[in-house]
Amino acid sequence: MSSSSAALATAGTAPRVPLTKKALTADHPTWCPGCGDFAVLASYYRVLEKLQYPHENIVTLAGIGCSSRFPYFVNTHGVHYIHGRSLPFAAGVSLGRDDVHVFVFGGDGDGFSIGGNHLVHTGRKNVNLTYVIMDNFVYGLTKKQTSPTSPIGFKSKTDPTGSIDQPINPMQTLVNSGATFVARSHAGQVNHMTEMMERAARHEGFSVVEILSECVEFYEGAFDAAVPRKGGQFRTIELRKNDGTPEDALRHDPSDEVAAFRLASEPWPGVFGVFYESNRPTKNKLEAGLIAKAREKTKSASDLEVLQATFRRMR
Amino acid sequence: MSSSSAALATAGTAPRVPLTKKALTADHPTWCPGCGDFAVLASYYRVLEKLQYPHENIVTLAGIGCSSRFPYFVNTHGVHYIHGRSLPFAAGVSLGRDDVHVFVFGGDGDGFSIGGNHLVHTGRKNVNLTYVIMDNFVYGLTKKQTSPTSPIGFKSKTDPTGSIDQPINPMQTLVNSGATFVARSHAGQVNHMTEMMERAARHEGFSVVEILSECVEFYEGAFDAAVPRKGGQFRTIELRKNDGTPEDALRHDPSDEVAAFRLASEPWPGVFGVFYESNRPTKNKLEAGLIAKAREKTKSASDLEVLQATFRRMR
Amino acid sequence: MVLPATTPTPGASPESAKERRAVNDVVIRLAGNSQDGIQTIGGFLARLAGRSDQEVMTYMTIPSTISGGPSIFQVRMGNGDILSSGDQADVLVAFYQHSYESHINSLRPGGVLIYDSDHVAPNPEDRRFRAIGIPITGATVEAVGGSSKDKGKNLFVLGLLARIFSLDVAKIGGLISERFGGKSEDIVRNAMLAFDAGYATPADNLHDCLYQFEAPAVSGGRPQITTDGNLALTYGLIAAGVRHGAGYPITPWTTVMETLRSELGKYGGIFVQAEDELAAAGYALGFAYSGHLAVTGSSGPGLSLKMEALGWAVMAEMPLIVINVQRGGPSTGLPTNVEQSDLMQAIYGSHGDAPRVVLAPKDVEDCFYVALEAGRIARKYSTPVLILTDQALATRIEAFDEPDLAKLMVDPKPDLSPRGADFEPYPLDKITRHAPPGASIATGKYPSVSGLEHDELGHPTGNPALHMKMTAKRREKIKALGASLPVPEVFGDPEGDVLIVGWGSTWGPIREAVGQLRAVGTRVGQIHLRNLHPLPPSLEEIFARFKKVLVVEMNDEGLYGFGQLATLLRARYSLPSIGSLTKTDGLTFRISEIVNGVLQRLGRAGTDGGYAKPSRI
Amino acid sequence: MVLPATTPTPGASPESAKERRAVNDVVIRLAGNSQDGIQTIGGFLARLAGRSDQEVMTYMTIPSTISGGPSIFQVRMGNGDILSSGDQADVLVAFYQHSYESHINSLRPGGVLIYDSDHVAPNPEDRRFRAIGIPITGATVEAVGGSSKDKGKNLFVLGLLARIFSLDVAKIGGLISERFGGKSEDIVRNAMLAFDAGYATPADNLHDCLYQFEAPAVSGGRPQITTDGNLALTYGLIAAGVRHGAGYPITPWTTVMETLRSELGKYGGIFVQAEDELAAAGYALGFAYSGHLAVTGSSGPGLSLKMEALGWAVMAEMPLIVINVQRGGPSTGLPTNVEQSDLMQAIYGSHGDAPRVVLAPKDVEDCFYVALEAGRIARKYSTPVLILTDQALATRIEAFDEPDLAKLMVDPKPDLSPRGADFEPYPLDKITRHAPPGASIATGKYPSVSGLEHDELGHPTGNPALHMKMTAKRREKIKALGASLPVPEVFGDPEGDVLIVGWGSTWGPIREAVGQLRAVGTRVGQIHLRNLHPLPPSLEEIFARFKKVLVVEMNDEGLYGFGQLATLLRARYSLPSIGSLTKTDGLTFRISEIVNGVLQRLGRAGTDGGYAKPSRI
Ligand SMILES: Cc1ncc(C[n+]2csc(CCOP(=O)(O)OP(=O)(O)O)c2C)c(N)n1
Ligand SMILES: Cc1ncc(C[n+]2csc(CCOP(=O)(O)OP(=O)(O)O)c2C)c(N)n1
Ligand code: SF4
Ligand code: SF4
Ligand SMILES: [Mg+2]
Ligand SMILES: [Mg+2]
Repeated sequence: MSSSSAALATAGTAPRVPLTKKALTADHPTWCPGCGDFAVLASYYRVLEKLQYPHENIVTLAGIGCSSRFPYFVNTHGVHYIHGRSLPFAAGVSLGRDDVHVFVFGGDGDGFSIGGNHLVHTGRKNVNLTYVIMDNFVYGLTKKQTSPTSPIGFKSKTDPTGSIDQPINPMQTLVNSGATFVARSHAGQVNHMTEMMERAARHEGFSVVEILSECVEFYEGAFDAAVPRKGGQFRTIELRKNDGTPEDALRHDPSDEVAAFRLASEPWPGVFGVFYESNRPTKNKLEAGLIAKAREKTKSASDLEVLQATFRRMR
Repeated sequence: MSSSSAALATAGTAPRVPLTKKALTADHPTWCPGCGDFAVLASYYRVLEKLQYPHENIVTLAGIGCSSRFPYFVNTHGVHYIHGRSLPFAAGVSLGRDDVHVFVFGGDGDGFSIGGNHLVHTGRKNVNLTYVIMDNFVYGLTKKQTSPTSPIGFKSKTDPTGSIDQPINPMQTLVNSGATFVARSHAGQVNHMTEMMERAARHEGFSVVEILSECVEFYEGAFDAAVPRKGGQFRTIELRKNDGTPEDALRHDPSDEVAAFRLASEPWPGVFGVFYESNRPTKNKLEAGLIAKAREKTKSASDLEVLQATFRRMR
Repeated sequence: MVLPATTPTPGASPESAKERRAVNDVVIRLAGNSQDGIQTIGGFLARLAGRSDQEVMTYMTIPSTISGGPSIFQVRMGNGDILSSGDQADVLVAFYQHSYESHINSLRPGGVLIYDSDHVAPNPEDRRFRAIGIPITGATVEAVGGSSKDKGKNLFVLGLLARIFSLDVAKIGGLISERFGGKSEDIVRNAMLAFDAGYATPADNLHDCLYQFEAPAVSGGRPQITTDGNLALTYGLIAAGVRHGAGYPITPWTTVMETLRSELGKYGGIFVQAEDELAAAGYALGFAYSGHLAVTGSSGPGLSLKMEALGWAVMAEMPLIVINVQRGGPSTGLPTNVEQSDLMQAIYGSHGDAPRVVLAPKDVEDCFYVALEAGRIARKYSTPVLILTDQALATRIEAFDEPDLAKLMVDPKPDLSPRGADFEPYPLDKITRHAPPGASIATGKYPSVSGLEHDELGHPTGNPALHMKMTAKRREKIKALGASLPVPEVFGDPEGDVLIVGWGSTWGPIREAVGQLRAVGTRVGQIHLRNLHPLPPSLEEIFARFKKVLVVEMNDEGLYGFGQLATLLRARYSLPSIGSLTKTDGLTFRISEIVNGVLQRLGRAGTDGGYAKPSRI
Repeated sequence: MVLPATTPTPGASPESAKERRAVNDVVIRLAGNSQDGIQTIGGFLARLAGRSDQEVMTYMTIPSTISGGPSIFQVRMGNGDILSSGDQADVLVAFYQHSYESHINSLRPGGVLIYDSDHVAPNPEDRRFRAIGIPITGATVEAVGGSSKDKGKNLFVLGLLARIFSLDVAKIGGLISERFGGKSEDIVRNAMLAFDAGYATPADNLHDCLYQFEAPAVSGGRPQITTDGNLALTYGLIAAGVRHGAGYPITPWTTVMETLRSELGKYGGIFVQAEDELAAAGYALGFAYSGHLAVTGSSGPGLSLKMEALGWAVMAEMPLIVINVQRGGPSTGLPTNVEQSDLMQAIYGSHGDAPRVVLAPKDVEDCFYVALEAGRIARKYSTPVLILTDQALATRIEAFDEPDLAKLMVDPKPDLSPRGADFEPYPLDKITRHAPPGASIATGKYPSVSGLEHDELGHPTGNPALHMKMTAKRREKIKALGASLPVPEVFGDPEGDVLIVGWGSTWGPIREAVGQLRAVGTRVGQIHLRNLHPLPPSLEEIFARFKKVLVVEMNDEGLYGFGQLATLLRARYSLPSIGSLTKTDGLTFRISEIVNGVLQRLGRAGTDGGYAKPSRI
């Protein structure tokens, strides 16, 4: 989601007080103690504090899931929609109101299972919004069923002897979706996560961050392989600097879709950082262009005049 | 879909007469004269004639669309389901009956728009069936709306000044879906198309063929760039032979997902042939494995005995 | 465009008015293949009627194969109230033998059969009609020249009809040039060549079948417009302030979305073609949440896919207009036929107690006004409003007074004004008024909009008392709307034997049937419900004035013998006098079906179409 | 497992039976946090009752936060018909101060309050109850040892209750070892240590509150099983021959699908977790088409997503069992509460005229049998059958006679026999019997199964007469089922003041209410409908024998004052005597709510719970 969309001047004339974490905090989260989602929430506060958007112009949306309870825990305009369909709703908000900043939060089930198709189509349309997927490799809210990111062998209530369906590859799926900013982070790496979320928020277009966020209740230790203090490795992506040095050729070029797809095929736990970034025009801009063209044709006639002219043609 | 699934012995004892095109022909197609779909139908007859499956063990399924009228034009067991949902239905038939051969036909709207998510999930599950997408870059049955494969600028009734949303890349989408056989052909190239469909049919697992099939009514000339006699180019993929020659390294390795993804990024009209092929276990096999394990545990007790034992535990 | 010189001067028809027989209204059925462009000339005739201050109504069928095929277009035009496209045709134009065979029995005895003698050989034994054979194909080819083959047959026939009915040639020329204006000069010229050739058919060949429409009653002052139901509805939405929406194509809803997609840009709005109907509902609700009056729509199958989203809209109390252009069901059903079988779903299709508003327009003109009413209700009651139109209305062309847009047009912009400290999205004692994003809240506490049961601020609650109160809140606002609705007017007898209750596109045929029934001495009244949920007040008193209440609708009699509206009315009023007249053949009601149905229920013999039909030709 | 030596010998309770007061049935409410394992011991008590040929019914709440929180588990056990989990508790066990405060008013005056004196300080002024403070936390820690902290409190309480009610310690030991048997030895030992410590609580500390259940009536011969509604339903499906199905998780449906997923393999079957509910319906229909008896299911929101697929199943005439474990609606609603608000959707949720079958089980036992009935109907009438159960039934534990599986179990395999030359999938004069793939057809002409309107062979048609006939075919088979159904039995007075009509899980509370109402001199009867669509025959005659018909259901009164079943009954019978008693607080009916509702409608004052409640403790 872009910071470039001009904020509509709103009524108040008093100088704005800075937006603080305190002002952003709402209900106490109902998550289990230790759930990775707390850290994501904390990062979101930090990003909003950095961005200092007008408070009333921030919208936090979600579908259904533990992670999708997000909107209740942030004091912004908030929407708790239905399971798997948050993206079309959010896209409607973004296209309807270019002055607001749209953030969507959700889980792996919400985003990749029931909502998988909306991801692809919001992606190819490049609607200007930021989407954070809190991936815990499991269905949390419904208490431990296999999710489309659960690894083969994971023992859940729907796969008591271990799951057998090949999971999707989230990064490959996102790169293929047409999203113009695709990044990956880990809820245990607060600074990295905050940086990714901030970059996503500043990106103009459809930006997605997958954050590995542990479900301590139903999939403890799922991401230990990426946690250094548990003996894992948190490998980050070095991005190309275009400085002409020979080392630079080895660095990742985030505008290269095929390279991003290849990077996403690295074995578990893979790498973290920005996989893909491009600046294809957003649907917001393209639709604004259609409007401008149409209005040029009607010579910016008023709505009433346009409709009257149409009726005259039906005489 | 695999030819290896054992055909259940069916009642008749008389030697089977060979399955002919004549026996396979049903209602006269209601397609517009010149529609590419006629050629696809002709190829399907040819493939079935080659495969010589028992007539009663062939199932032809579809969703809704011009292309999805297919089941009425083939004299096999046939299902005309609802728009975009043919794959889960077909997967149910495949998993329910390992002795039948499941073929699904549909359009680009049916498969990539409303049905896009089912494609990905049937793919990752690798359900044993063959899916043919008759891609005409337009909604035919509903008379010329933009489809998810319509190129930017295409003038349809929903984009009278030219479409603006970036289309999906069908081959990249299919490669990413987890399908274990992915090929591309053109309805004007009957031999190539028949070969691709036959290979797909013989593949064990989820096999998909995208066939460019022109809608002469609403998108005439869409695929001329791939038609040699219209000045276009029909470039086919050379597959690796593993013959140790240096040329061979330049040929395409269909087991390489990233290479397939790269191949799919070639500019329009791209290349034709097998993009991807692998032999990951099918869900059919994996589920059969779960059943075998469960039956081992119950010592193959009868259904009644198993349920009685369960009830005893609830006393 | 300057009309080619061969065209006769406007008004100067080759025969003078006194050689012609006067007619009041006429039903013309054009039967051919959809490829022949019969819709085009049918449309011209309808438009011409509108421009001549005549009434008009059309009816068409859509071929069932993709490549086209047999198809009809029927126009009824003339003076007086034209309420249906007519049970029987006065004139049948048959392009092919199959057209002749399929439709000859829909021509009323004494009517005129015009056939293309190059393709049709009528049964010489059949003396019921006056048959006029014209070599339509040959004459067109001759007139236009070889290259275009028989393209233009339709315009030849239009010329022929202009000659027969002494139509206003100048106006037709205008219509032709408007229609083909954007295309090459050749096309316009060929069209006029074909038209002129048809018009030039010698009177002798027409066996004296020449007519003249009676002068129309003085016009209502406003010019007439001629359009179909889907367009009227679409422009009604725009007049109601809709600037945003989303949909997915499906017949017969598609033309609404296509028109919105191409028109809304002019108004600064956006219409999104979504990936499916679930997404379309999501986009529309996102637009609505962001402060706009938004629309989504579909036909049957697509509505079934929106049921979850609509339930959310009820729970979250989000204003939204939802269109269902009904077609034959269930499932994929009969996509190009008409049915009114989605009423129960409109009211009860979502899980849980999810009360919402359902409206239905009665004719093409009402399609425009019902959209305005839907917008008013959606905004005032912060609720989804479903409009049930149907395939027959969608494609039917009618002429009606041009609406006074300057008075009617609404333009609701998002209300971004700051909200006071007492702001709550879900107050228990008031109707919900959402604060869209961009609106600041004095307390600094921002609202949640939620599909979970919630408290006044939109935060989730499992509190039993609150669920009861919020359920009541959602119910009571809809009841308040119900109480505020106008009592439906009774047409015909204010009390008597039978009250016919209808809804939606059956209005015209029912009204004509009431006229015919009263003419044969039955005491019959009619009310037509536009508000289906909630129902308007005082129906009980109206029902009480009639011995029988007969609900006429195009759906199935159901397990217990009642159509869908009949079921609703019986449930509310538990009056055993409420009965049902239903049918499920995918076609609009013929007047005779209603007349006979009523007579039968009154224990009288039905008529065979032989009752008081005003003679026309 | 050998019980640890400290355990008293079975049957030899420390006090002899005559020191104990006899009780018939008892309601025990355990109030704590969900993390304390109160469900576990509640479950043990229920299971114990079942194994002791007692009746039992439980009730629980689910905490609304993900991490757990306040929660109750209530067990009613004893002799005689136990039809509800009880309005008021006889014994309340309060683990925390918040438990005490939230639940003390649900303890009936004179009841026993047991509280953890380490956490709870009851109001000393409140003399309504007998209060027994036990240092539950401390005593558990002491008994089990430091490392496990206060884990085991629940088993301590179980021991305490065993002591108070002289429960069968050997049987409980068996239950504990079965439950924890798979885990480490430590766990079992610790559990027994805690249990024994509770059991060893000195009688003095219990203030003489010692009881003994009366001997149960002679058992019905078959052993009792104890289970919840979702499990009973699941095993009913298996008994009915279901070997294939698909679903997507949602509370409270999930445990059905989890159990099917883990069980079906043993029967050679497959259950697929699909990507969403639309896909799940597709898989299930694919299984059905391929010749199997298949199931799909969900709760409210998921059902809204299946409406299009279910419409196809009606049109294509495909047998299918569809489960809806109802929860509070609309939209996401109250996911962990109960409601019966999806009835209208079950019948009317799909577009078009799509008649299908709807059944509802009345208690846990009936969950098993209704699944068998659904399978029978689906196969016999080639139709989708919806089963409406609900959140209360899903999680409620009851004991009932073990079904005679050898007699009941059905195993329909795909019928692949060749079909004769007269085979048609959609004959107009017979019920559809599909030929699955693999079945050869003598004519060599293979059938299409279609969601378009079709002819007898399944090929699409737009023929008006055929649409009418096929619509009738789909309607008439459901009517035939209706006509074949048994007339519901009237319980209580066969005629009189009020007939209470219910459906689903309200059966128990209604029956108890009828008992109480008759005890205070009201002439009340009860019928409980298992077949909601089509309705069974002869209801009209039954209704006519009562002055009022009161439909009791857990949903909203709607715009016109009637709940959903009441609406259906009024529509069918148009009897003004049919009224409604509804509520939407997300909780099961209390008996007093029904009793008072009836008395009020009879113009008598309600009782305040002070009516004829049989004294127990
Ligand atoms: C239509 C619908 N289907 C199913 C559900 C039940 N449901 C709620 S959340 C959820 C999945 C939760 O998993 P995920 O999206 O990964 O979120 P998490 O809880 O793990 O954060 C499901 C299946 C629902 N609310 N609505
Ligand atoms: C739920 C639903 N939505 C929409 C439709 C209408 N519809 C039928 S086919 C179709 C798309 C056709 O395009 P495609 O799948 O590309 O097939 P084609 O006709 O081009 O072969 C649509 C939108 C429908 N039948 N059902
Ligand atoms: S269940 Fe898992 S995802 Fe949900 S709140 Fe608890 S730890 Fe977090
Ligand atoms: S509309 Fe297009 S896709 Fe459909 S039958 Fe005609 S040519 Fe083929
Ligand atoms: Mg998850
Ligand atoms: Mg297409």
